[in-house]
Amino acid sequence: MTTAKAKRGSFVPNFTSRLTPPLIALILAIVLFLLGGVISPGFVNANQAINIVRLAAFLGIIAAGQTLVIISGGEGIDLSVASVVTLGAILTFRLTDGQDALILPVLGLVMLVGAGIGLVNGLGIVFLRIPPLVMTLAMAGVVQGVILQVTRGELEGETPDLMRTLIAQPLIGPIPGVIFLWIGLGIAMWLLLERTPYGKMLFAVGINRTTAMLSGVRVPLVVVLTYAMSGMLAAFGGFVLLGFTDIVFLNLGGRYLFPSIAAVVVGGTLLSGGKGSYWGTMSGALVLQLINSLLQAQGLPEATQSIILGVVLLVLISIYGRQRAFRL
Amino acid sequence: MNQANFRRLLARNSYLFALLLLIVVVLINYSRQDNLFDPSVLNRNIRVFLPLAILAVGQAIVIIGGGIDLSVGAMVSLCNALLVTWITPETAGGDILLAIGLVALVGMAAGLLNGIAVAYLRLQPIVTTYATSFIFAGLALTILPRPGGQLPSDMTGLYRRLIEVEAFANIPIIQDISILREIPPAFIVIAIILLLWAFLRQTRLVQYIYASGDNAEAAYTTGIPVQRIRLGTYVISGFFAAMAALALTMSLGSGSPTSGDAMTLDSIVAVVLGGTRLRGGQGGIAGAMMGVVILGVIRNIISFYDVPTWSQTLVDALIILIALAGPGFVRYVSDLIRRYRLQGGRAA
Amino acid sequence: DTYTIGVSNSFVGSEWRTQMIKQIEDAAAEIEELYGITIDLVIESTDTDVSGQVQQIQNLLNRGVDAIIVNPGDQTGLNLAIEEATDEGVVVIAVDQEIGAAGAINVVIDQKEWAMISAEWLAEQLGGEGSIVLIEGFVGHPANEARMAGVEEVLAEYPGIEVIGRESGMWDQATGQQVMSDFLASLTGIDGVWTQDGMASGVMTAIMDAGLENPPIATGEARASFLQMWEETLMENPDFTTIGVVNPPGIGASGLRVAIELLRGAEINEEAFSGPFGNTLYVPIPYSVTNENLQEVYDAQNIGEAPASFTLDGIITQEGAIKLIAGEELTEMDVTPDVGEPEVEGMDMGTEEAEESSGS
Amino acid sequence: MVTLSAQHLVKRYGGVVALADGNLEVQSGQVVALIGANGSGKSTLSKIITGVVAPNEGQLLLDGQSVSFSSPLAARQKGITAVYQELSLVPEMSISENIWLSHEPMRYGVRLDRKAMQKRAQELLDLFKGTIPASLTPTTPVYDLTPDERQIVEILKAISQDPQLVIFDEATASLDSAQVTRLFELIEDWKSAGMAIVFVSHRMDEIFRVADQATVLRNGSHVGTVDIAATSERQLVQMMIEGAAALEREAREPVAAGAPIRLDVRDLTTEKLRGVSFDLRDGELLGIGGLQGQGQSDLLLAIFGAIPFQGALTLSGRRVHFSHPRQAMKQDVAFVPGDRGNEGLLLIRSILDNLMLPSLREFGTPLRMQRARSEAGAVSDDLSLVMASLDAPVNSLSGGNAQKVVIGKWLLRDPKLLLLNDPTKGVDVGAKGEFYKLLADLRHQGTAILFYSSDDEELLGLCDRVLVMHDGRISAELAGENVTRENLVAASMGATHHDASHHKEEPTA
Ligand SMILES: Nc1ncnc2c1ncn2[C@@H]1O[C@H](COP(=O)(O)OP(=O)(O)OP(=O)(O)O)[C@@H](O)[C@H]1O
Ligand SMILES: Nc1ncnc2c1ncn2[C@@H]1O[C@H](COP(=O)(O)OP(=O)(O)OP(=O)(O)O)[C@@H](O)[C@H]1O
Ligand SMILES: [Mg+2]
Ligand SMILES: [Mg+2]
Repeated sequence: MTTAKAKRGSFVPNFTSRLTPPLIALILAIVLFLLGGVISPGFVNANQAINIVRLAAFLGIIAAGQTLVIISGGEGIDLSVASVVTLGAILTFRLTDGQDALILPVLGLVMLVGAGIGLVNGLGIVFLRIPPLVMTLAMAGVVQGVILQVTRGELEGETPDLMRTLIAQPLIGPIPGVIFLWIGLGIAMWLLLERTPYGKMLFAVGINRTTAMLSGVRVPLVVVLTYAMSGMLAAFGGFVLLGFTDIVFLNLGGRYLFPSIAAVVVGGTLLSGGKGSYWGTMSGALVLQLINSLLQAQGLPEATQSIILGVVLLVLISIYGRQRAFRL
Repeated sequence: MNQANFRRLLARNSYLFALLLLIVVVLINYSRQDNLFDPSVLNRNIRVFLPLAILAVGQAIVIIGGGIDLSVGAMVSLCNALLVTWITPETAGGDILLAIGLVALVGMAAGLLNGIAVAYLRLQPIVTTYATSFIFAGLALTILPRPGGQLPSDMTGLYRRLIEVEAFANIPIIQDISILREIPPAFIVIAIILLLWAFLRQTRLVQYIYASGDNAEAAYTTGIPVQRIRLGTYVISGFFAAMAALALTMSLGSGSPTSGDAMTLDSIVAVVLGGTRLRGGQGGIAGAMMGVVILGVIRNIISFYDVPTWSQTLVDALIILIALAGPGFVRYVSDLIRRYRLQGGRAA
Repeated sequence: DTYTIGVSNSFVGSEWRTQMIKQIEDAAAEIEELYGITIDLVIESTDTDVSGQVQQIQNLLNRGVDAIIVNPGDQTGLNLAIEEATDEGVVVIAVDQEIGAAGAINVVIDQKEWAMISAEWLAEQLGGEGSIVLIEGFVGHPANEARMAGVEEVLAEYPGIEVIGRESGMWDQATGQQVMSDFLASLTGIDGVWTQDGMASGVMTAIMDAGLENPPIATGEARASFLQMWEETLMENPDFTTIGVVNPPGIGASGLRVAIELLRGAEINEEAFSGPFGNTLYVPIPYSVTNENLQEVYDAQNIGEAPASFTLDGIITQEGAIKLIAGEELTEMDVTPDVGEPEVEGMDMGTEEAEESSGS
Repeated sequence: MVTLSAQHLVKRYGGVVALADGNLEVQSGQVVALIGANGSGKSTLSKIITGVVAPNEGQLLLDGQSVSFSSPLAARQKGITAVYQELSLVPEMSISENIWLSHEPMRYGVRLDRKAMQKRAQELLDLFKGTIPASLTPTTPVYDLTPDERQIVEILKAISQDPQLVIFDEATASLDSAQVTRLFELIEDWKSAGMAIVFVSHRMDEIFRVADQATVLRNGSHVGTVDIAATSERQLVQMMIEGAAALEREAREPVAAGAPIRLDVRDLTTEKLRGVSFDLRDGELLGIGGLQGQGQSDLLLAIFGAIPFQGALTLSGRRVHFSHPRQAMKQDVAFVPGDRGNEGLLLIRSILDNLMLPSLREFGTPLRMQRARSEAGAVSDDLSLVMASLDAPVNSLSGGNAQKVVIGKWLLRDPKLLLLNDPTKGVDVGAKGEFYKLLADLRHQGTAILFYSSDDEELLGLCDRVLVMHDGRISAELAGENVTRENLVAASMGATHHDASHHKEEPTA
């Protein structure tokens, strides 16, 4: 027993003494922010900081489900998030029709619908063994198709005022509600990943499905559940995004698709699965948003921005995204 | 059929499902479009499919080698931009060939960048090529800020006009089969690629691509230069992207800085539809080409079956989903049956 | 008589496009009644790239359509496919975007002129002095380039106005909102914002979220959601001002009307053509919404009840189509806000200006 | 004639010294056994010789010339090949493609000569004729092969280009005794043909059968090289393990009379099993023997609910039919797989996470980490696990300690029925001894243990009763004084022992 106790203490130093990828990303975010101040004076101020965190929050929230799916391994990836985000926003917009009282019930329903879409993804991936990349890509098309089929492009409805108040506008001091929401989600995700059986099983499934199965983990269940959760979180992301944009449009979530993956990867989560964290994703979202804002503040032409973004991403992933060498 | 046999059958003929699916969709298309097999209609169709088909070949080779390339679309855009910048209606024959050669080199250089990052810096392929796609897209936009340019008309004509085979015109049976007398040029390109592949499949290079994609560690310890092979697959992909851009440019006659962007995901879907798994080490390019044709024919079906406007996107996606699910569904059912038998009639 | 009309649309992720399709469908029904003919609409509308749209056009050809209404997803990439169609005697009408394909006819509004109206308005509001930012659509997209050329032309006449930021909002509201948020946080002293289309809602939301004492004056758009926000804002702040210039989705329906006239044997007056490729029939820009006529438009079109995505429209009548082909000047009577709807009072058409600039 | 000499090789991985002073000398016509405990550096030394691993210090001399291989290919070109411990086969390729990978015979210099490949692959397969199924052909894909068949293909691959020097790194670990015997005959042939051979194994009897000399490593350092003929097993073990832990074995003990029947298996049938019946009592250690791949794994996996099966299972008097390991675990069944890297461990996760994995639900939501930590600490103490901390990743453990984690994670659940699938494969002598003690403790606590081992010595030494499997059936049940090497070997070959009539003969539905 004594040995076990003695070893317990080592957890904390272990955590901080090593420069883990999420930490690198976070430090990078801060450095980038300060760099922004050097390059364009006026960039570093509380207002801008809040603004950037707020914008990162939307990406971060949308990337939450993506994080889970990528950790689940098996080439796990969810390309349907963008469509589900759009669907979530459209449903909220249409069903609440501006009524504050309906926000919660509609949110419940929206998340259920998202979960249902994710469920189908999961079932196709697990039971029909369709590679996640193409399964979720096809599902993205289906969701988009359903939206068009049902709405015929006429997006009726209204955003409840309360949503804007709670999400986009300053809530406590100058800080908008979405930042608190994001922090809350961060804590929930940490609990989910590190302090629930599901979380531990998710990592197990991501690393080695045979080992997991032989240790009593119902692998298909965990995987299907993970995709369902990704769908649910994406729909939630759509809900939150609506609080920001106030109105919906057919392509609302489109711009978040690849950034949601990039945020996860920049945050140090392995694309091969089994290793990662949501706070890494949060740092990743901050880094991406900062790069974006920094480039924007320079007033560079579109083409140059694109090239710089590509190079910066390459440099970022080469800091810690490297795979094992063959020859040791 | 038991699972091992089934798996073996699939492994030997990874494109079996794709072939079956191809026949089915073509028949469905044909049932509403009687002129589908007219040489001119066939030509119109196949010349639209060709750029993606060529691109999917490169994508398939990267995927077989254990990678993935999300930058192929941006490479097409870049090469398309270069082609219309370097070739104008006044450009002479020799200079056209020079321009094409240079563009091929640019494609290969872009592939080289991907390859170095993935094979030697050991970065994860998906994010690496996602990142480089921004670089290529930015370059395309720098070179060709707005759509434009024009190819010489004999160059576009070469791509568009049926090739009449005079020699066949008098041979009894052949003269009745119009498609053998009038051959779409795209067919010839596809035939050349398939023949070339059939030859390459028997070389060490391709053998090593399969081995590296299947089990890189094992391949390395066996003495295969896995990193060089990986690099090679990306360079090949870059080359095919340049060729796809050439086909696209000849097909459209002009250029746009975003012309290829949408082709990336399509190329991956086509590869998977063609029976190549994304984990690598298995599959082939014939399947990928079939996948491209399947995707294209689905669009024809939507058109000729008068699918209501607001349902077109849904129907398109659903058919693709069903096509993707096909092999898995058969496997799942055969698994269930096997389990059921094994448990003496008890459900699993 | 039966006419088979193909429609090719390569982008469905936009309400503007879906409204365009719907107006075409409605207009077809109306024309059928008007002339006692049958119109077979074959609509191809999915998200696809240039090759995909080439395939759409080819399929329409293979189905033997009489005319094709195409909203080109690429300015030059469809030319060969379209020329193949016109060679076969098919009437091809390009709407929304001008293309140079031989034999094709463009039925569009003048995008440059369209942008100049709001740029001019902004410059006047600022009294010719101040710092502004520009938030544009897809860089390299022909419509965007035409519009920005118009903006630059206007600004050249106001040396007192300085452009301190220019960024793409990707023609999407959320990006527009984000770009504006970034501008507000990193640039000081923004007096005005020139933006366009859906991004305007995002820009306005960003400005309001920032809670500034002296918010910049921004151009707006003519979409229900924006007008609703506008009206609400006015109630709290009567000094608020913006402008929405109508960019009509009904251009597709206008194109259909022209196509039908041509199929019925009307001869185009070559004098009517103008534009960069000499094959354009400019449809007048319907009107602009400003504080002056906001309430009028609001009530007449029942904006309060309209879906947020509804865009104010302007479609030429069949009469108007005949005049357009004949090269005659269109009057207010020739443009309706919706298929079959009566004209709105207070519609201030920019016909003369449009004609002027396109004639150059 | 070739002489290879490795001198003072050092290999460090970060702070870990995998090889501190690796020395080895081997020449044509000689078999040198390279032995040492788990983690003593045998594989590292082998991989340096074949160019897979780059040494930090030291040198390699080939015929007195200093050489350095920058890749496996470079070593191959000098006629040095190896059978690696972690097999290096490409599953989607056929046997012949694998054998010739990287030195394919070519036609016209550009095309693979598939005919020649297959013809020569068949000749190579014929070397093991009789010990592998006749159904194996050069075109059989490798993913269809059993572990022993893969091992044989790996051996054929290594010798396919007539190397001067071959290293067999635990190449017999997955082979059954007939295959080992055949391999040893072949080694004699190769040796007399002038090949130099390095032979790594944890099985003492094999070393004494095949080797001329033994080079011993301990903690990465060369301890000595001895002539096998002049050395005893005990001396070798002493060289390998400091403090000379004896190769003790728990005496076989009969099961307590009247112990209740824990598991009753009737007519168990799977794809590989053709009606297997037996029972197992509390506190009994029941061995399963036989050649590789006779259905032993299927038997254990089926009982554990990991593969579908047909037949009747009765656990403590209750009929059960598990369709997932989870259900079996709820009935206190535990399963220790043989392949710990691929089936037993989450290599990059912490020791704590690995130990907790089967018991996650016991710790509730949110997980009570304190309790998990103390329970895991207790188990690791019981097993005297050598580790930095419970939070260290499992892949930082040596092989023997990692295997303890695989067992430890089940001890957290107090299993009543323990299924063991060749758990000591590749485990060194010292760790094996501890493991046997643990088994004894468990059975004294009343745990019923079903124990498959590919090591006949182990079964003979530990088990009171041994079921010998052949071709999906129990060909013999050996008990008491019948548990002898002769009976075991005979039954392994398919001879039916008189005791074997235990199971029912009725055909399955
Ligand atoms: N992959 C690895 N990465 C980092 N450290 C490792 C790795 N493998 C082993 N080690 C460390 O190297 C050290 C030596 O391991 P080794 O296997 O020699 O131990 P050992 O005492 O021989 O164990 P055993 O009793 O199981 O034979 C151990 O402390 C182990 O933690
Ligand atoms: N890639 C690696 N990274 C870190 N440590 C390693 C690595 N490979 C081996 N080691 C460590 O180096 C030491 C020697 O390992 P090696 O595999 O050579 O031992 P071995 O004698 O072959 O053991 P076994 O009998 O278990 O096969 C061990 O402590 C091992 O854990
Ligand atoms: Mg050890
Ligand atoms: Mg070893």
